Amino acid sequence: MKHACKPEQAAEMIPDGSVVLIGGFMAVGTPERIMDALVARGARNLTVVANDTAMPGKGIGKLISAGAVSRVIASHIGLNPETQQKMISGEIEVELVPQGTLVERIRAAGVGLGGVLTKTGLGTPVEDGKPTVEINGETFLLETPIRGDFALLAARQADYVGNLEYSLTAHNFNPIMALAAETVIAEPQLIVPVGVISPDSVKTPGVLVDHLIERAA
Amino acid sequence: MKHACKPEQAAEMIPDGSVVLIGGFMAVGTPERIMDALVARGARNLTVVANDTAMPGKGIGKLISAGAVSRVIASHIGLNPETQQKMISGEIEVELVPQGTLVERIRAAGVGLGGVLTKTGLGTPVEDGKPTVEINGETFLLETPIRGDFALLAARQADYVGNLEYSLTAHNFNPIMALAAETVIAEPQLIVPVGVISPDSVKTPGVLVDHLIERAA
Amino acid sequence: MEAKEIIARRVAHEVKTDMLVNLGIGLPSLVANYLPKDVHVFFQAENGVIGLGARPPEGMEDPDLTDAGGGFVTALPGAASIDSAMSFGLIRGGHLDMTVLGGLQVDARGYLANWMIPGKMVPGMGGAMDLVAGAKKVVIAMVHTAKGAHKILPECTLPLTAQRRVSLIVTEMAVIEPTEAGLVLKERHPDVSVDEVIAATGASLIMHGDVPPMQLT
Amino acid sequence: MEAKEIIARRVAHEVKTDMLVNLGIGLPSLVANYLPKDVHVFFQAENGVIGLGARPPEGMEDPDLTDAGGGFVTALPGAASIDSAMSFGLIRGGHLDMTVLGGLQVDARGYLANWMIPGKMVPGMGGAMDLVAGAKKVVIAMVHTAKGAHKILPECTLPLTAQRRVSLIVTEMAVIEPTEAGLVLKERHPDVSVDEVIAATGASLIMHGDVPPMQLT
Repeated sequence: MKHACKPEQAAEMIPDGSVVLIGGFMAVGTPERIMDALVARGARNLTVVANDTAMPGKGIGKLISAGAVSRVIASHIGLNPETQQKMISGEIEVELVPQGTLVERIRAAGVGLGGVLTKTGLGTPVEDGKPTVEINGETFLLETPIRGDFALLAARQADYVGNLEYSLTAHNFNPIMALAAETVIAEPQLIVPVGVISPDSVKTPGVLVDHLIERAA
Repeated sequence: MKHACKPEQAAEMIPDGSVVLIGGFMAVGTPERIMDALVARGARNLTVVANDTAMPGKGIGKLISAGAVSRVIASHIGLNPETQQKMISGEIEVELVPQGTLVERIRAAGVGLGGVLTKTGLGTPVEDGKPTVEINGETFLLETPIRGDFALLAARQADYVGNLEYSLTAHNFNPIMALAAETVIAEPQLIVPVGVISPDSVKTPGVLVDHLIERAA
Repeated sequence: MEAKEIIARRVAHEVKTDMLVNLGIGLPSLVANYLPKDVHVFFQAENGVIGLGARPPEGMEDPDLTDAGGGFVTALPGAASIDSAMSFGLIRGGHLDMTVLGGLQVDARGYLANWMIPGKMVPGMGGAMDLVAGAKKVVIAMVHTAKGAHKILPECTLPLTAQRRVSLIVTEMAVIEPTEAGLVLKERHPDVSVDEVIAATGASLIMHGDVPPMQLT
Repeated sequence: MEAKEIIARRVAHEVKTDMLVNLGIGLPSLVANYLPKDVHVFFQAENGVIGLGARPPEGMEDPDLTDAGGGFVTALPGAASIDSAMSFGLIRGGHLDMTVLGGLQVDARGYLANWMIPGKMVPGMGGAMDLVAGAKKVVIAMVHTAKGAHKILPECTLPLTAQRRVSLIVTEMAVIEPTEAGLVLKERHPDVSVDEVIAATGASLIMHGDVPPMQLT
């Protein structure tokens, strides 16, 4: 059984300089209370791995505005002008990764694969400096796994053992990120007794989840 | 919307010599009615890709007994003495693949990856004749994708558009195989109206499913 | 008729019943408005749903259900929630029948550039590279020229999105099919002459006999 | 006390609260019977469930819920259904805290052979190679000798299961820890002398001072 923790406690667990995988797509499926707590704590120098950096005032955008982030690995930053400005000024280093490659690189780390062999990015700037592998006469780009110190997830509901369910388009990167970090912290909208979530509805087994954020006040 | 077909029609669709991915683990989660229909049709020379060949009289074991299979790619054949006998007599060619590697090889075909980079099998006979790839000083075995002409799946229930739900340990290889064949045929225990299965409960989107087997008489 | 409407109307004719289709943000998303009544397709939003529907009634928006642009949407009966791994597994694994994307440039090889202007605009590729590398059919929906400058060129000057020939280019002036031999002019807008299309195009166009008018109803 | 029971009782002490544990078929599965009352763990059955429970009441068996040996089981409250990709993702990605497996041979390097006897028994490796390559802790539960023949050898003569040093060997005579320096004799059965263990072991054993008796309660 998990002990629920406050968002502030979660933020204390995450040292400056950590690599954090953060669920969400344009802030849908992003753990907002953990974002707020990281900002309140004055977190610095985080490497954020996420699909995007949302927009100012939402999700990961809050971390960007607060100056908590020094590096971003994402597929898209176009809707957050602050990320773009900070990239140009050199405050934030940005690695752009095709979205499908990003999720497979995180999954590779999570399921113990040595890398990802993909056609995505071939013949584009994504290929620069990366090895290619020839398989049966076809060329594939070799992309390396991405692992986090922490995964910060949003979920629809959790039970007391940490089993997670997600809703509609708020799944996105959350179930995969749950596999790929040393410490997994989930912020569910609801926490329900064991047995309320059927085994067949569990998308992330509780054994992967280290901490649950307590119910909102 | 899908049109339900009879198991015999499904068996007619599958020519002798096809590569068939078949869901199931010791016949749990295997489409038994399709198995029966393939036996009834006198199918020959099939390449079966599956976790195992079950036991005589159950699941894939029926195909083995009927002489429908000339090649097996599986992780385990130990509980079906007929498979072992036919392997020794040369009637069936068997490729043994570690279970985790097998599911990743099928997934790689299904999601467009060039192969699988894994530590499983290194230093064992599984490595023989396969290339290795060095990534950041670590050695990985390169395993190639496995694609089927057909995927034959069992599911708990389907709706009219082919969305599938699975139950408990009857999931096993079914959801991954749904991605990796030219033609996907699913045998659900129940067929329910559209809307009965919530979007969040769908494990295999109907767009992947080509044919549903009609309700049992 | 506005250029965007012409393009969207023409692209709509490429959409056939039972296809799984992904529409890019902006111009491509307009295609959904012009589908023939008898065409039933599932639209995928790469952020996590198959069976995307129109904007919900006022006050009924679900913050966990948006499209890839972040706008509120609905899910149609028969919809399926998918995480990013499944979403891009479908795209990269060849399960997506068609994607419609905007373009900055397309060249005589049929290569697309649509994700960055060095030194000016670096929003990230999002899912574009995966979509172009993986979809069965890639339709580029774009205006023919940009402020008088050619967008269809002998060779792209902007970084490529993928090293894969797109299937079709649809502009307000013409329908062009990239082939091994070069760009084939298939159709022209009824009010535009072949000479006008040639003048507006930076790459050579191949013609096989008469160039019929585009169908816009 | 029978050899099997001795082994299972001793291995049970390796299981700690909150671990995710996979027990192999046969002898290893007995470990579940001897867990201390205050130890709460989730057992994984690699065929698809986390939270495996004992055999169900007569007449309440679910054909869709079996263990990896094909026997009927139950699912405990808080259980999660997992498909083969998730199951082996957990195993290969380092999420499985401990696996207990049988062994044919273990050698001075700590390498295990447990999946085939060339020319005699080729059942297939099932999940064994993945489990040994991927689990955090690999415990080998086996009888010390086979009909008088050594099973703990300078170097395995049978094909290896993995090129990875196992964590612990538990037999009815001793507990042995493979290390960089060789096999360390950690404990002996209370009724067995160190000399008897040495005589029954084909590889050299290292001792650091006294060898305490195994805990069997």
